Amino acid sequence: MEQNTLEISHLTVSFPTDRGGFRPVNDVSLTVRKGQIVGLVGESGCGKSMTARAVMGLIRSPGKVTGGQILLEGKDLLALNGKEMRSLRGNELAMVFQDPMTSLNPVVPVGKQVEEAILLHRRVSREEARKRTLEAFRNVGISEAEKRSRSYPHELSGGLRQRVMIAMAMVCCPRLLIADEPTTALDVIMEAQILQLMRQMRDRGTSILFISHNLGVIAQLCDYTCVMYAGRIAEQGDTRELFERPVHPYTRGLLGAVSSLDRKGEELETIRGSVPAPGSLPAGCPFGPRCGLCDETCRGACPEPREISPGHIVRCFHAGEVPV
Amino acid sequence: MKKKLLSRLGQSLIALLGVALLLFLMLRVVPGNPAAVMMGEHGDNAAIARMTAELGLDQPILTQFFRYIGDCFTGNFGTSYSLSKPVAELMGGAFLNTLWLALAAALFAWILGIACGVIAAVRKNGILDHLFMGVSLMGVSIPVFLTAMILQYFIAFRLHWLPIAGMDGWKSFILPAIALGWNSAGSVARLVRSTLLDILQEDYIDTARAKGRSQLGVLVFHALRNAMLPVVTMMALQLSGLLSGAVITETMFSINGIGRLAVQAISGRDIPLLQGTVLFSTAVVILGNLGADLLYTVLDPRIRKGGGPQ
Amino acid sequence: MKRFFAVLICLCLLGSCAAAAGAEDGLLRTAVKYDITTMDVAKTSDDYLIPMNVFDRLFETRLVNGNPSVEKSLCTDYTVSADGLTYDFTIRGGVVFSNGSALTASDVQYTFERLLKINKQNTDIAVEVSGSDKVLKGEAETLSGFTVKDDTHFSVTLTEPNAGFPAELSSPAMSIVDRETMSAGFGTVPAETIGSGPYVVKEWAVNDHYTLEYNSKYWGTAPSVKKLIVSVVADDSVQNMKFLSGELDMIDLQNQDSAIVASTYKMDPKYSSRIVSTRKVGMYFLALNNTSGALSNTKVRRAVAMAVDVDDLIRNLYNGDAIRETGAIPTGIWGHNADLKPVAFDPEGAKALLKEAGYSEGQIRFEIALDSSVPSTVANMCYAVSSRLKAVGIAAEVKTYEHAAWLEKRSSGTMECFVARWGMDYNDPANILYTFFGTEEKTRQRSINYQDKDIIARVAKARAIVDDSARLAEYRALENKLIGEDMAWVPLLQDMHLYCLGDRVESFTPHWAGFADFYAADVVLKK
Amino acid sequence: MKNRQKELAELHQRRLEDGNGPVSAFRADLFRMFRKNRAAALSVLVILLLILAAVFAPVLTPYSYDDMDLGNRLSPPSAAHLLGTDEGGRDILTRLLYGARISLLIGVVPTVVSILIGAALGTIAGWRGGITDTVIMRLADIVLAFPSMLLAMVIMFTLGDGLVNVFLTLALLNWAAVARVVRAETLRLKNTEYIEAARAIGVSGPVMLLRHILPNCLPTLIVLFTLNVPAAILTESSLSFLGMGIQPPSASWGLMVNAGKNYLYSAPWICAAPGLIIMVAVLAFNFLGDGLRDALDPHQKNR
Repeated sequence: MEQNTLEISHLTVSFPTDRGGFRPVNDVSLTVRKGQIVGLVGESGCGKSMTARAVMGLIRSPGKVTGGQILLEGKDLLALNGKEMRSLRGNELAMVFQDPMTSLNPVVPVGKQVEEAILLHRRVSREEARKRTLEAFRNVGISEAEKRSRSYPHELSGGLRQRVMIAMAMVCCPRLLIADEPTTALDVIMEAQILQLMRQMRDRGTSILFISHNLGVIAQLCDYTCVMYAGRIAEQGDTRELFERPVHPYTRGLLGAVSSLDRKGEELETIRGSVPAPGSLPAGCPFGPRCGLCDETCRGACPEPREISPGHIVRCFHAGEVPV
Repeated sequence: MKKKLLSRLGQSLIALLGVALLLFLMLRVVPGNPAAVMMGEHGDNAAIARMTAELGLDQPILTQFFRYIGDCFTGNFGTSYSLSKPVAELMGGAFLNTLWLALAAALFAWILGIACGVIAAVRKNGILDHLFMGVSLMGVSIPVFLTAMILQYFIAFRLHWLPIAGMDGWKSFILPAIALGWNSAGSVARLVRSTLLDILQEDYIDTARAKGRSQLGVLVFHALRNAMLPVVTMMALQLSGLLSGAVITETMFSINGIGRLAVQAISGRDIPLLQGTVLFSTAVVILGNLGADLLYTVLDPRIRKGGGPQ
Repeated sequence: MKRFFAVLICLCLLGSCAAAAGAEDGLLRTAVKYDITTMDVAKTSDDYLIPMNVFDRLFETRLVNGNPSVEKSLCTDYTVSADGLTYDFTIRGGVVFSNGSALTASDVQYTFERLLKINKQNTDIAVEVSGSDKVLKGEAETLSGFTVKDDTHFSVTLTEPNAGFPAELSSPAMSIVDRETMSAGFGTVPAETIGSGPYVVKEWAVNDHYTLEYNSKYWGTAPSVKKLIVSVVADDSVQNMKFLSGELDMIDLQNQDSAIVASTYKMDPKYSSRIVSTRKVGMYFLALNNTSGALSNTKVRRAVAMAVDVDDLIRNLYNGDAIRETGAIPTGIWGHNADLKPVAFDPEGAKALLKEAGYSEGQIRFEIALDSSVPSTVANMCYAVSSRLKAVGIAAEVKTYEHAAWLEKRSSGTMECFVARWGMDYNDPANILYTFFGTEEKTRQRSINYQDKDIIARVAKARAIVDDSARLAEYRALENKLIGEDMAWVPLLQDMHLYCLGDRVESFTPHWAGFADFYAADVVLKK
Repeated sequence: MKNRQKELAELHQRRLEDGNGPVSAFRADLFRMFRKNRAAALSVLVILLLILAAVFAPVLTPYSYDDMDLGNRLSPPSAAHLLGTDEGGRDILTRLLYGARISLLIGVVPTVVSILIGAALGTIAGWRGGITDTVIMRLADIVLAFPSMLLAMVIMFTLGDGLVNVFLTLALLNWAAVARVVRAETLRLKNTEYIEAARAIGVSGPVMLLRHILPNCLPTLIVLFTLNVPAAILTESSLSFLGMGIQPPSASWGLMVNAGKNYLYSAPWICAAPGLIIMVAVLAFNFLGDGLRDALDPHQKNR
């Protein structure tokens, strides 16, 4: 069958601190097929951004990848040296960040910053790079591309700036686009436009790893979704099936906390307790203390991922059971 | 932009006038009658009185003031009391030496300062970081005349690498530049380091790396360009400070600069020379500050279009 | 980063050969702490080097076996009239200035008149010629007392007889200038400063250096030094380094601390044999304002004298290079009284005298005013005096004044106590006694404020005594009264002027009075 | 801002559990800074030692600072004189201890005065803008433009030497730079949201400056303080070089370094002792400044 764009298996990232190390990403495995949008969702601090940065090789010291494998179309990124990795970044593999206000260099015109991405990976003249930049601007729906490319980041709106970021990422037609909460800082209308853009890119064959804490966005956009909790993927599966038949108590809790039109007037469920501090994870299943079904086995060991139905994997001994 | 420039120039002129006024008042308050100083040990009171009249110091304050302001505007500061040479000629020669010394010191300070600052930031908390920051603190904590003396003794006297003092050829400006520049190098290094450390945390650095830029590429094209903004302002201020004369370095290295001339003028109560040197170096400093502000607006587009902090 | 340091290192090595610049023969390189302010002797009483080397005088004073003697220079012969008022001079013929213009008697007259017309400095000798008051007031263009007979003969009539007149004519102030080619730039522009002496001024870069070169038209014997470069080096240690590394051929050790001179030069065999020392004819004294508070009491002034240990100062601050002074006429000057006994150092006696004068412990308070621009040895002297006086119960605090402020306070006559030095300009007691005790205004302006009016009158009149032995007896009597009895000031010491010669200098004879300025013609270079 | 809030909460929590009262943000930062930043802690110790040496100088040494023993001038360190004697035969260790009094005062007092003046004028200029801003800033330009050594000389000549005049001179020299920095900071703060919010709920001018603007300038002011204190000590030694500032027989570090300059190669200990102490003081104040700034500057990402 066709080559998967991205295969992450047993990825682990650890940070040494004076109170013993901690692992923001702990034994994570997921796959992104070609032309598929995979969602990575979870509360802030669950490790979803760290996973994205691990793929891009942008982990800042003192943290480093201490285990697992990341295959981009069969190539193991962790085995590459700095130079080889650099030739991939922005070329085969691209990323868009959360806050467009601060993600662009304030003293360089936006057009120049996109040209830079081209000139880094394509041996073309400056003139050609300019032409491609304007074309990229038009692709992402930026009107008056010529005038916009000469202006500075602080002269553009949030939405426009995010479009520039996407243009910058897409200009070298990367195999995989990682989007780290691209719409969080935007208003609803901008958000819809950006999501529409993402769908168009997917239709043109780009695989996307979409990171967000907003379940609504994930539901609209993603084909396949992984729910992360405390550095591990609690449950992953086809988006529709996951939203309709969540089996992991955490996923259920999350969905219960989302208000939606068809459940008007019902009490919103909340998950008791709070996310454990990075360094002090409880023994056994990390969600144990907050889980209604928690028992001896849960406290004993951390559940291994089980495939309860094709493509639907969950880390829970009591998956699917309903608390009494 | 034009309007802002004009208002800044106007304000600089007012500041210059303020300095001229302050100087005039000071000279009336400072004890020691210029005529008496000129006559020296042997002068008797009769000769001093005659000299005072000759210099016009016995006229009412107001007439002296208007004559003084007239001189300031027409730029003729007359002839120096003690050296009986035209002040403009004395200052011309002296400023050239100060200019060479200032440029040499600035060049040394900036090259060393930026290099150390960048390395210290990149190797944060490494050996080089502590070494460079320690050396820059040393620069701040040793008086200039001591640094000068140590340099002269070891490099010039013991090793004969460079001339001890004097102004023959460019080689005699190396040691003074190091002595004078070390202090400025220290502050540049510290500023570059702290600004760079701030900027390396910014998101657009991640964007640049995500684009495939190498660590060096990120540093030079993105980080340094932004880190330079406050640093360039500090450098402009430092340069204008250096241009107004470095009395101690000039004295230690026997360089006939504006600073030494000014100190000689005030000790000898040589009013025309003092007016000339002070107004000249003040004008240089004010132009320096003006230059620093303009440079900042040119470099930082965020300010160029909008109002922004002045 | 490594590349950067490599470049810097080889850059320096490249420069190493140039540092010790080779010196061509006939060149003498010296240094001074402060630059001169003018080359015109009519406008300065400090910068004498150029007047002494670029101009001639009628007479020159030279040391002959240790004593100053007045020798003829431009003047070949002179006679004095019986009443001591009129001098007939004959001057050397055929002498020309460096620009070829002839030096004649009318130039000598012009020199006297020019001093009076400018009337800034050094007029006290020209004033003695009769008719000078009219010229000063501008009522007359020429001096009535000056008559030119022909190019080489003229006579001068004084307002009152003054046996020291020839000695006065040897002081730098009386340098002969040329009437015909005098121009506005004289004294500031090297090319326009024309003299008849052994050297001409080649260039003067303010605050940097000035250069003198041999005057080919000089009438006298050609000196060994053909070119003199005097560079301005403000810092003493830098001067030391330049001398020790061969960049200077001679160094003036006057401003250095005697301990440094001892450790750097005296202890080093290479230099100890090359030190030249000469008497600085003049004296340091502790001036006491005779009208301020307790100091107006003679007993208190004597107690102060007894409390100060001058020998300790000489031994420790001058490393022995000074001799004690006992009166008001310094050693080496005609009229010095060698058998005046110094006041013994006796703190207990001083305390008793203070009690006797009615002052209890700590009741006397006054301020020792220190000029911040004096050498460190003089400053240390002030602090030493202050702590000695504290030991006997006199609270004498040292307060430092900036030079100009110090001058103003002293000239106002209100300065209570200070350490000062008077250097003799010419070999005659009047040069010091008249300056400090000649008139009430003069003694007030020097903050001495001596009160005995008829002694002041006698000092003024003493100058006119023609007969040397009578004048000597009068000066001796005056000195005994002024210092012996009234202790108008506390005589301290006369220091020596030390120089060290470089490898290229054979010998050097300093100025007879120990001036820092010297005759370049008196330096002999090794062949 | 987020992680600091969390840390505060954490500390707050721990304090509540063991029965103490709520912890103020300020003290929590200091507490945390000292635990984390050993260099800052060490520098506080060094500064305390210097202050103690200054206060207990008479007890620590038999000599007085102006005892002159002309007999053994420039003698090397010996049993009688632990750090040797200077050119006037005075004991260097004694002068160092007494000098600490003057030098620390010279370092601290004018700096505090200049920061108070500078901060006041700076905030007013920044906040009020318009004419007041121009007048204050032009005054600052004049003081900044005037060559500092000359300004110092004129003041010292007019008022004469002495400690108070040195204070005045240094304060006059430094206030302008402080005012300029504080003004820039006030301008920056003026258009931050929370200041507009405070303005929206009707907070009056003076209260605004005292409650909102100044506390936020605190980190900058502290850094200025720790930079200007050593700079003031050094400026005093430059003043001595030009013949002003503190005059013997009283002692200050700057004066001693300058006096020892000429003996650097025949009696290096005269310069070495005060030179080292100045360096120690400068390092101590700088590390303390860095530590305080990191601790108090909320949006300071950890270095």
